[in-house]
Amino acid sequence: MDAVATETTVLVDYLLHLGDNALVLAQRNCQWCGVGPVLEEDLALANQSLDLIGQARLLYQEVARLEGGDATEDTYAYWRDAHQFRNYVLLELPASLPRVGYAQGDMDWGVTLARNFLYSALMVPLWDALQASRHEPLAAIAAKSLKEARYHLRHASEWVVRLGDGTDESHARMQAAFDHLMPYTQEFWAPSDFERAAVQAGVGVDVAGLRDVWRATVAATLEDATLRLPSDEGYVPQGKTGLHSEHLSYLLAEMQSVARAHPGAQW
Amino acid sequence: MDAVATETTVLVDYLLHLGDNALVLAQRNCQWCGVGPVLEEDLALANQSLDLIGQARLLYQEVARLEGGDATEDTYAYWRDAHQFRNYVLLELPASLPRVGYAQGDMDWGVTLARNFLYSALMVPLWDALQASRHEPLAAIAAKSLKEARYHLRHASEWVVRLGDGTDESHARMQAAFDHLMPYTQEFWAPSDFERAAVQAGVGVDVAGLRDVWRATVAATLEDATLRLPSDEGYVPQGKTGLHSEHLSYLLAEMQSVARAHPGAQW
Amino acid sequence: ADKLAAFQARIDADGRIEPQDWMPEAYRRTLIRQISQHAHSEVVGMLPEGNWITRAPSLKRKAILLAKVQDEGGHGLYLYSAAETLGVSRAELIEQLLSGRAKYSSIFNYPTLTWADVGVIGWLVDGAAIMNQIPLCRCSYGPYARAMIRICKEESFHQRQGYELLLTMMRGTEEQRRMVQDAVNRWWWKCLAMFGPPDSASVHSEQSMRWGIKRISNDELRQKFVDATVPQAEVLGVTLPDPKLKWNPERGHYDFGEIDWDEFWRTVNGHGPCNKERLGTRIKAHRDGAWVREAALAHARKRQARAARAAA
Amino acid sequence: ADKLAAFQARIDADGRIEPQDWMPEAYRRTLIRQISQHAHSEVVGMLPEGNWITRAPSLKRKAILLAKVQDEGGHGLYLYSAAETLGVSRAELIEQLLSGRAKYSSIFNYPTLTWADVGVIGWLVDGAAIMNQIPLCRCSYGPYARAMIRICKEESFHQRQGYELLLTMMRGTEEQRRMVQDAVNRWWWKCLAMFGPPDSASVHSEQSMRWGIKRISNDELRQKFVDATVPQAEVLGVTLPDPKLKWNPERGHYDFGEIDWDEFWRTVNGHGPCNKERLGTRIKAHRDGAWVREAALAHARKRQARAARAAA
Repeated sequence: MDAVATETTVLVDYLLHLGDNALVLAQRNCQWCGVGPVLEEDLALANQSLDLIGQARLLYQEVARLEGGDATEDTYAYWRDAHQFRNYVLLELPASLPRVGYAQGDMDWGVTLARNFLYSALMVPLWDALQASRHEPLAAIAAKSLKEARYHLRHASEWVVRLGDGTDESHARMQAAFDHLMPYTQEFWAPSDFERAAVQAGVGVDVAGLRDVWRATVAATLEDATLRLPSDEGYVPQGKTGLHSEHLSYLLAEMQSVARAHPGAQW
Repeated sequence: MDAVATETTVLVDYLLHLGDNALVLAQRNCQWCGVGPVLEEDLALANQSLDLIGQARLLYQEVARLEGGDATEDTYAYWRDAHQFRNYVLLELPASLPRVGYAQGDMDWGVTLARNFLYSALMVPLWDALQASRHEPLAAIAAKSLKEARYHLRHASEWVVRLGDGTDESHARMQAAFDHLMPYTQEFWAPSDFERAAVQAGVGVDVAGLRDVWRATVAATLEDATLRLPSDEGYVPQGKTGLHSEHLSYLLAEMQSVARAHPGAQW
Repeated sequence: ADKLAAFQARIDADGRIEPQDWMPEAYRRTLIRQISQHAHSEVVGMLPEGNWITRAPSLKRKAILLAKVQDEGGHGLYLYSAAETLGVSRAELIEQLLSGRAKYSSIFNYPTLTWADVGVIGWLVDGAAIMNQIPLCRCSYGPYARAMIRICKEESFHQRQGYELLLTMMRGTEEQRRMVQDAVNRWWWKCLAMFGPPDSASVHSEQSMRWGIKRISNDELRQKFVDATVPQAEVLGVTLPDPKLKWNPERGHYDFGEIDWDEFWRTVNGHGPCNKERLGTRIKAHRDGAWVREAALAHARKRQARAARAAA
Repeated sequence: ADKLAAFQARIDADGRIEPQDWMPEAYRRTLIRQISQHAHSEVVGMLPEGNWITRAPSLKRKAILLAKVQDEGGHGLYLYSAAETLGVSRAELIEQLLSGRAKYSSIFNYPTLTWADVGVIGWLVDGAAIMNQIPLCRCSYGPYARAMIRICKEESFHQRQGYELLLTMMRGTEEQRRMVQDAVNRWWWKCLAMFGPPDSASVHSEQSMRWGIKRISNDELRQKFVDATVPQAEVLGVTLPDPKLKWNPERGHYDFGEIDWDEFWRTVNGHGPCNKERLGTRIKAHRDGAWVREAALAHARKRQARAARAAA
């Protein structure tokens, strides 16, 4: 493979990783539409899902442009299988405490908010740094996404504090949510090959370098929330490289079902 | 259309109806595998699902034979969409109290057992009568299925009694389950065109004629279970004609996802 | 009696009644019932369309649908606020919905069975809703009228999006066209029933007309809807499932068949295909969300107490 | 001391210890631990494969898989029964599992990511399990030995079915072959680790050998497994993911690379990819099923009381 092709591959993987993160989290958060704890929050979560779908579309469009051919944004959302998705495993988990994929149950709003918080606390500094990407289309997407991520972070932080420092029940639920999710954040800091290459090429950001900022945000908010900062020890997920949990294939089966039932159709 | 073609169409629809009932209920009951209330019941439910899958396979195989061409049993299970399925709506409902399709939640074992009871209380007299079908392959399938349905009915009846006449909580849950499910049984008695035609051709059974037997079974068991026989008033579902609830498309999206991701593959 | 005369005079002069104004108790009650029913309809109406968000067949359509359902939630919020100006709390209204005492539009008791339903709901259901709602923009009660102006604007946008979705599908594969026709077949008659019982059988109408809450009769609105929709169906290339549907040059309107009012009333009275699922879902969402609402309240109290201590 | 000598003599003579026989407390405890751990493994092992029942790509495979998972549940039942003969109740054993005090086979802490995993679990995981279990058919404790005979027979059947599933996929499309190879890559090393730590590091083995509970060492069994599996992999047409894997004519065995024991121990100690999900699912199932078990008990008591009254 020549140098240009390799660089494109790296960029494609990197953009897909960012796009898949956005799409998969949007898909999970969409599941709250119409069934949230209070109407205002249905709207807030829908709004954030719209932001995330918007981010995914821009990123996939850029991938389609780079790859050329017949690919469109929808090619990446609807016609890839689980092992081709590059999102963090954190984002594909159901909104519930640990449970195997087919034993679905009630959703837990605490898990949803804790996840939004952990993810957007990363995305604020990450989009911020990506504004300096040498790949200008990515820098532009980063600038737009940064504003959205800041709002997502503010929203999630406020809820983490409210629920952590609310009732005994809400405190216990939020602590359980963070205990459950925290180990999955290790995936942020374990760079994949394409991330390393993207950093080297000046198009990506060294996420491990954002760890201190992230920890400071998380520690401060959890303290405000009277929550214990849980250990992040445990299995290091590798969703970025296509090695997912058992949950993603269910999410995709549902998401892709209509599109795949009508190959080639326009919508 | 000539007479033979019409008769085949009627028979195909009739066999698909019976096969879809079996497959869709098996799929719902499979979801308990590994997560039932007690290990023996995991096995019992798996066993019944196996019976039902076996029934569906025989019925689909017969349809494939009648239709000829490349069709196999899997054509009917994996390559039809929701509106082409002819099962009772009762059987596609999730194992929970009323809730829209995308707001999935915890499964309720009482709903599962109540449904198995209501369905097998119909299938025992129905398979029994179908042993006299003029279509011999169907008569043979009926003879085999009758034995299975008798076991399913006994199993479900015992649990209905146990749970109805158990604790206050179990009594309330079973009553709620029957209150929820009973109106869906009206679909049994409202004959579709293909059922009428199948009766006329001597291949099918007039299900409405089984209503008294069914009601006697249900009334007796519910009395044993100290449960109130709920009204079956309400909307009359029409799953048999392809008009389903919002739940079936989710069930099929999951069930068909692997097969449809690999068109033409052998397994 | 003076106050009543002044009130009626204001209405007759096409003026607006505002929250602080005197109003007859029956007017207040009628409005609370109507506005809250409308708010509940928006919220329950999120469910049938919400059913397809996770499965939208393209990212663009997913975004459009999600934005639309979000708008419906927003309409619910405006309307609850408008109702609150009449001295009732949102919590009370929700309690009425969940206990079954308050109604919501019966159209949401039918299932959305394919992706085409999303388009047909936009085109026909929102179309019928707009037809019903445009006169409400001139409703005598100010807050309601203003909420309706905003809502109607957004609904028209949704209706165009729904129609455009269907146009795209009708230009597509045979199976896509079949889905659209099937959805139209299932929704058409339900949409005609959305205008309510025939004028001859309508109970509340006369008083509502006098109060400037209702301005056009059910049958008139229904006819307007049919007249507007038939040409759109022709452009789209779908058949409306009514053999009696036919232009009547004498009346200058389309004639159409008889609505199955028995089916309509069965559904209104709880026996539609999805009544229990819609309400069951709202009840469960409300119950499952109780700990969140309680925590938010507890946290707000804690903050208040801390602020009070800091100020002391 | 007499009893102990007689006990050891029976074992040395390859006789069986039966429930009513005297046995040393440590022997009893060791067996309870091992049999219940085995039972728990069968029950937890239903989950990774259960993950694909609803999605099996053909009805035949769906039936085979469901029957297989059902067999595993059945094995769990035999084994709980065998453990109960040692004076412990199933409820106690389940409590130990759910509280995390009892272990289950760590292989079930890895995810099943595609349909090919179902085949590879049959071929490799069941294959390794059988290799471990065949010697247990001659275990000194009668009820355990007899349960193992039945279990091994069924497991061999499952293994052949798994292999046949993979053969079919390898004859299929390129994507099917990719799935099989990917699954083999993910499971191979985990299966080698199933035989437990190297003999040099194994703690319980010596005493278990003396008691006739364990008969062949971990490393010997592992070697047997590798030797048996390599030719099967060749027939299948998959590559085992070990560059050091090579026939050693001097040893008359295959040499193979180093197992990542750190990863193994991390998973055993709770930090595998699915530990929390597996246990969380069992805990939730048990909790959700409590009302059913309580009702069954209450009903049985009522019947008993009625029967007693009738008899009086």
